[in-house]
Amino acid sequence: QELRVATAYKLMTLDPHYANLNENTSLLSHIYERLVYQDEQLNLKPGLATSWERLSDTQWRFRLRENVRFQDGSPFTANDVVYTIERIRDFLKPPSGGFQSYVSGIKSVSAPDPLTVIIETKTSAPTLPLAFSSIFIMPKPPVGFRTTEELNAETPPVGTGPYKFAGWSSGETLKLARNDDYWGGKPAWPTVTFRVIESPAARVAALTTGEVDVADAIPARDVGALKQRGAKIESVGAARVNFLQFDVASETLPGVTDKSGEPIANPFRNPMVRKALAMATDRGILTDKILAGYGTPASQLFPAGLPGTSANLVASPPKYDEAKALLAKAGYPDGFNLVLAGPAGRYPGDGETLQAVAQSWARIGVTVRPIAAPFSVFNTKRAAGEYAVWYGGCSGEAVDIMLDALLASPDPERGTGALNYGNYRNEAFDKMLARAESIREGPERNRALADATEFVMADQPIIPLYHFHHIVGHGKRVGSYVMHPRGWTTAMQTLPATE
Amino acid sequence: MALISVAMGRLSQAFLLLLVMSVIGFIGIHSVGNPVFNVVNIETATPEDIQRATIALGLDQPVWRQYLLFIGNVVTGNFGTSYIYHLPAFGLVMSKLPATLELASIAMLVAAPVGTVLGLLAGRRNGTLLDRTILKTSVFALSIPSFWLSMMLILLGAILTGWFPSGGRGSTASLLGQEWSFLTWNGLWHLTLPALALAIPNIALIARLARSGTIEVESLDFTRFCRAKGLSSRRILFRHTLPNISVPIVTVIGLQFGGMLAFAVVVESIFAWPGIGKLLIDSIQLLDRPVVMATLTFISVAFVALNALVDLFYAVLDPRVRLSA
Amino acid sequence: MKAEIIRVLGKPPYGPTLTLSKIVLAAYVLLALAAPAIAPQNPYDPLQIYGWEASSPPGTTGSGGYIYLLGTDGLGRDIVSSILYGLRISLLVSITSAAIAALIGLTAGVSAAYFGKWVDVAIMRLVDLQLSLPTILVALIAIVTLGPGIDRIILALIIAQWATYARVVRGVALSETGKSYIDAARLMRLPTSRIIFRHLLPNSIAPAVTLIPIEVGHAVALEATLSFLGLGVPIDKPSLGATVANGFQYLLTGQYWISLFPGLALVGLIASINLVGEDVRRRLDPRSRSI
Amino acid sequence: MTLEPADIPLLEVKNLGLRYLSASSPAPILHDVSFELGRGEILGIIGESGAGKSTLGNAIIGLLAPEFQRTTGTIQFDGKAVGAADDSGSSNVRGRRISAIFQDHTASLDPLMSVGAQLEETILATNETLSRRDARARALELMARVGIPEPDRRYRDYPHQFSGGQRQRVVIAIALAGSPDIIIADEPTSALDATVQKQILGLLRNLVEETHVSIILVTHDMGVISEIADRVLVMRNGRVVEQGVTSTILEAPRNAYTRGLLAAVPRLRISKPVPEKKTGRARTAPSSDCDHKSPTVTAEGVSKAFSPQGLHWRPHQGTIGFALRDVNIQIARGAITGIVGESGSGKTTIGRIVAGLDTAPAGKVTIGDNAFDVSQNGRRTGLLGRVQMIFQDPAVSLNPRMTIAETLRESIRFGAGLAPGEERPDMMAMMDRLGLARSLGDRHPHQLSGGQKQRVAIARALLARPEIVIADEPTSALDVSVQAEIVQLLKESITERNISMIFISHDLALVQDLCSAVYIFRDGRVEDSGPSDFIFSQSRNPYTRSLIDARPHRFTH
Ligand SMILES: Nc1ncnc2c1ncn2[C@@H]1O[C@H](COP(=O)(O)OP(=O)(O)OP(=O)(O)O)[C@@H](O)[C@H]1O
Ligand SMILES: Nc1ncnc2c1ncn2[C@@H]1O[C@H](COP(=O)(O)OP(=O)(O)OP(=O)(O)O)[C@@H](O)[C@H]1O
Ligand SMILES: [Mg+2]
Ligand SMILES: [Mg+2]
Repeated sequence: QELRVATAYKLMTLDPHYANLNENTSLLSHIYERLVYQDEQLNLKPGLATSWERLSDTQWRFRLRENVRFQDGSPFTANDVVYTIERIRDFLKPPSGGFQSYVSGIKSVSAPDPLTVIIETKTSAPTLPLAFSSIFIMPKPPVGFRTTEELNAETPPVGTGPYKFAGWSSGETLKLARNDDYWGGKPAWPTVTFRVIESPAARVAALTTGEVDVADAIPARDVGALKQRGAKIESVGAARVNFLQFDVASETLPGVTDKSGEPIANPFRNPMVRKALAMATDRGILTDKILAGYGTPASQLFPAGLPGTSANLVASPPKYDEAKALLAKAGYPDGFNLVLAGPAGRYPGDGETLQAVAQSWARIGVTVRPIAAPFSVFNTKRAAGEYAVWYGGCSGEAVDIMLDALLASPDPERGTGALNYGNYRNEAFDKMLARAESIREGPERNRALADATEFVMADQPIIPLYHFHHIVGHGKRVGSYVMHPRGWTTAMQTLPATE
Repeated sequence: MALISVAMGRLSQAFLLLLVMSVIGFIGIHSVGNPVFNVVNIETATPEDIQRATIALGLDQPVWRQYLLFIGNVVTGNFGTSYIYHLPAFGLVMSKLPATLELASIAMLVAAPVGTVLGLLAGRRNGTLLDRTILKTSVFALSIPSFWLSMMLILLGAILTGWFPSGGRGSTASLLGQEWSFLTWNGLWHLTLPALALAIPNIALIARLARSGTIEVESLDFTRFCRAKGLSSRRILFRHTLPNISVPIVTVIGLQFGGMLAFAVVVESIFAWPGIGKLLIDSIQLLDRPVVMATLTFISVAFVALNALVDLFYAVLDPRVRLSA
Repeated sequence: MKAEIIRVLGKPPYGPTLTLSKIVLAAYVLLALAAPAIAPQNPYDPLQIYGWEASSPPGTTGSGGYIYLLGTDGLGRDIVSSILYGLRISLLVSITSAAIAALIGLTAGVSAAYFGKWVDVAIMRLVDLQLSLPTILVALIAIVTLGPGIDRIILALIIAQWATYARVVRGVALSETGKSYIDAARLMRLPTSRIIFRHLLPNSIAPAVTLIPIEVGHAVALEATLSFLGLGVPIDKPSLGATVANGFQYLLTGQYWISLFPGLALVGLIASINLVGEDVRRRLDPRSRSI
Repeated sequence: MTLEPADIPLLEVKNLGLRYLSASSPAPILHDVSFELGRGEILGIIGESGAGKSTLGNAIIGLLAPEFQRTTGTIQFDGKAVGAADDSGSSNVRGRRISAIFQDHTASLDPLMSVGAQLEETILATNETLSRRDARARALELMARVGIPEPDRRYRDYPHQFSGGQRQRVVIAIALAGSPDIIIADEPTSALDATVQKQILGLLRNLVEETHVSIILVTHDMGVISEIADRVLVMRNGRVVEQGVTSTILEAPRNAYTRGLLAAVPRLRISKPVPEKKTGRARTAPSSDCDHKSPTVTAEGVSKAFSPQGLHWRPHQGTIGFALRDVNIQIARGAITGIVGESGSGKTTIGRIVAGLDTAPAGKVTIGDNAFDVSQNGRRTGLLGRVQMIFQDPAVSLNPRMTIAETLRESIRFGAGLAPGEERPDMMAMMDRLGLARSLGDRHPHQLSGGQKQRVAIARALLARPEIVIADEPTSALDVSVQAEIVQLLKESITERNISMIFISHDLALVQDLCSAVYIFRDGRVEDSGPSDFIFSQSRNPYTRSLIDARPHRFTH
């Protein structure tokens, strides 16, 4: 019995270390495995490593699973882990580099015995295992390192995963066959075919006609009709957030003017303005109408309930009068004009969101000109500082990683603030975050992260909008499908219907 | 009209054209944005990641130097490696060629004769019910946006009836080292709907052109003389009217065929047909410059060749027309 | 014979459709012009839109106090109003760009055929170049380098469309240039432009005239595609084409009205432009004008 | 074939009335036309240009444009009604039993099909039993019979590669191909020189004798009528004014119009050449004799060859036969210089070269003080407006999408340089002068009769006030009375405006009347030349003599 999956994820390369994009990792996780696995609650679970412990501030020990074999028959050992780390850290050259940040802090790796790996980091790394939830382990070749070209063209990729590589046509299909020797038991499907179908309409059509058993990234608006035609729908709040971000640093901003069209000083440096705008944002329209119920209003970076989130932060309905009063208090009784930028067609509901926000803000006198641009143009312009307020998206393995990237002060040394394009700087928050991150995995750390989040969100450097839901539809041949908040689509999540 | 010198002339012009095209494409993509944002995961990448990738792709160099490097590589047959797919760009484009070629060819093989015959008939019977039906149907067919037409075909041909698959290429067989769908029944079955989606507007367009041409030509003296000679209507229609209306029709066929090779994005993406048009649009949006340049080169060559063929057709058809180099 | 004469004389040549199509087209233009006065809602004014009423089916009464006759779209815009306002932009963009493109393309094509030699070569290679340049790329370059704006979109569409006319008209004009009425015109002290526009062009234009309405339709569709990619009209002021393109995603959902009605409006518009174009083409042919 | 009883006519037209449906008002074209045509009979139709002769022919064969409406009458062929445009009955008749030679021979040929193929397909369509080979043989034979030289070589040529007269003969050959019972021949010899004309008339007469074909012969040439017509029908203004046996009509016309027509026929004056002592060629007249004034136009050593058409891999070396070989001519200022000669001898070609419309590999053309290199195309801007040409095929030389008034106004405005808006008086005067009703101004060329189109072409050329006019058979489609008017007009223009003119014609009487000097062309060479009187009276060149002798005698003095 073959599993046929229509996926929006376009597998671009067979090198698992080339680019850190869901597009690649989702599909390659059939072939390759990680030391550590993130479950549906984003908690760490043993993968190829059965256990891990922190030997000192800068030292971790991983114990590896026994009797695991690669698909070519060779045994999986600590050497393969060492090889993988070195390949990412030392061998791969840019433009590949998405995984580099996970291992760049590693000073040395050693394999005292075939089933133990000792990792020494340069500085304290309390969350190192989390990093290994992203890294696929490759077998060590007899000599040297495998190049990306080799992997794409010559040698079929080999991992320890439940499915073996059977064929690939770039941007079109990935064919997989069951790995009968899989350590975790016999995988459910003898063969699996992924068809890359980027057009949502085409994915929906393929699922409707039964040409595929599973289709991912179903647009929310199609859910009703799909259900009527007999498909089953699963969904989960994504471990990510879409938000509006302000440039809070520049003196003046392009497109920001008073009501008569005269340029004004950057109003977003004033937290009251940001708060007023947040207060005037109707997230209910976004999640209920634009995302047709398949979204959760956001007030922080992860959907509440996931590790590191705060239960006190709830997205409230818009309070236009209060917002208007606050805006007046901040010195803008009449409001002002601004340009709100966003990518076109990158995230579910992105273009519509800009317009819905414009509708909301108009009610407190802030006139918004929404502009949508192709993603690449959008990025180039945002990087060049041509936008005042923009729509963005952020995802990550854990809350702290996202806080680091999005809200921590930009600091190339520490690698923080990578996505802090608004140049928001809050020393108190930076300190709270650093303290939280130094705590090891566990409730205490999570609480500290929640506190930091609450603290920073009071300042409203960004306006979290929603966590959209990953929606997957499946047909009759599939008994159940387990959603994962990271948004992966895999055969492992798919169980056949029992006759 | 010596074909050799014409061909040489065209060839040298084509090179010049490619050169101009490459400059436009290169500068164009460069001016649009920085591809590196699509290469790294912008949601997780650090500024260093971006910086390193920029240097690795040579994007930190001045454009002219990047361009010279590119041209230098192209001369040795290397269009570079796709930023996104990490495959040799030209090979990538060529791997999409069979799918595109077979889809466009089948669509045109259907559209050209059907459209021409319908148009001839309508023009011959100008003003009759048949004519009006053909005219109005073709107007309607031309007025439907192509994504609507495609969705309607999926709705009718796949979802409601289940007769045809909603997309994909189906099984393929190999010929000349490439995989082709039209060689298998299943593949042909998959080809049907997308080919129809491409063919229908072309049938309508060709029929319109043929119809109006026929009306005009049939009122000329020589067709009247043909009737006086005692030729059958059919022979007049196919041996006299048809050649005399064929210049615009063949021109349009050439243009549309080129368009289908290069720009059939809507149909390709709605029917999940992995063709060049989709690749090109994606690459432009992702600013995947090597692929864009390779695709543009292919398209230019295709258009130059198609248009040369059409020009040759003029000269073969009409002895008064000279073939220009 | 008798039937023929009745056909010729009795009624307008193609029955009532052509007259109807002219009325329809005129109605479209009028509706577009009068949109601000007659549309129940200004879909471009965020204050008049109620997001919570998004995707209401036809017949729902809205907070604005009027009934959404054809329902609302995914953002709460009244579909009737969206169509009316969108028409303005679509008509402007598509007709302007098609007209200018036709003007440029026809001139270029006829000139190429008339002058021949290097003029022909230069123009035709430019055509080849243009044909192989994807519209999206042209639009991207135009909009990124010149900034957004409707005129830039029109420019991109003109650049995208002129080549087709040039090629089609040149083919016909090549045969025409050899005829002796052109020789006669050459001998008269006619300015070259007059030979080209008064003599050569009218005799080569027929197929291009068939193309014009079709290209108007293309322009609407192209503009919609550009808008869809964020390269077209501002997203909060959608054209009819953009409204249809947005609605397209709702085609297979239960909310048919978001897609269906703007789509029908568009089909009607393009069809009537086509039919009127057909009439124009027929009138251009002197052999049928006297009828 | 046996002879039918003479009392059952093969074709009977009774009370035929036709009108033309225009947007404004229907215009009557034919009134109450009745006549009969017996088997083996040749019926000549003469009459005023625009009288409805061609329309009548079209009505008989059932190929009227849909805008024509039959108001009264019937047409019976072999006892059955024919003539409706789209009844299948007449399409069975067409080609096989009734065939036609249209007046507009150039427009009658498909420009995209070789002449041989057009003949061959007609033969195959009318004789289903023939094989392709036989059809081809038959086609070649027909081409030879109508006098196309080297039919084998020209079989694959396209219509535009033929001269006007050759095209006309191809059309005749096509009309003969189906061995029909009736041939409707509309001006079948208007573009033919006297010798070829004689040959064609002989051919027709033989056909009548051999196969008892009946011919309706529309012509302006009284000589032709007198040569072969059994009976004559005289038409004017859509009515039959007189009909009867040829000799009666020609010798004792009862109707005033007919009398006027006959009186207007130009006659050739011939005196026998004075025998000369000198042997060899009778090129006695030095060119200086014929130009009493200095020449405005000279062409020296012009040679022209057409390279083969079609596609070849390599540049082609050889050329096919020469159309012109080392031609020298001089055109005197303020005078008319005639060019006559065999059809296909290069008359049109030299005219086009002088006008700057064609190039030639060798030769020089001088116009006034400017010398031009004839091998260069498009370098004669200085000439624009100074030379006008009246093309041999007036129909194709008129822009089909411009009305007559537009065409003429354009000529006045740009040729003569009058300001826009001031053209009207000139135009009206010219149209009146040429006998063109003013109402024709709103019409398009296809709505005119052959002679009307020709007159428009003349008007266009003269209205541009040129210095030099190259008139290529400008009166071939005109009845003699109109022709006389035009001759008068030409003469006046020459003297009043000091125009120099090249007059290419087959009508020797006309040439003699108009021209001060004459060049005789044959096979691309100047065979004979000299002052008009000399050529017609004294030249002993055998070819010149044969041309003159071939002229139908009744209208020769
Ligand atoms: N398509 C048309 N529309 C309107 N009037 C026409 C049309 N064709 C011919 N006529 C008119 O009908 C009359 C008769 O035309 P016809 O061609 O039969 O004349 P004709 O006797 O053959 O003259 P000619 O000797 O000059 O050829 C003319 O006055 C002409 O202007
Ligand atoms: N485009 C061409 N290609 C090849 N041969 C041509 C072409 N034009 C003319 N000819 C040939 O050149 C010769 C001279 O043609 P031209 O038209 O000058 O003859 P003409 O004297 O005007 O004859 P007519 O009296 O029949 O009009 C003819 O034999 C003709 O077939
Ligand atoms: Mg006539
Ligand atoms: Mg001639």
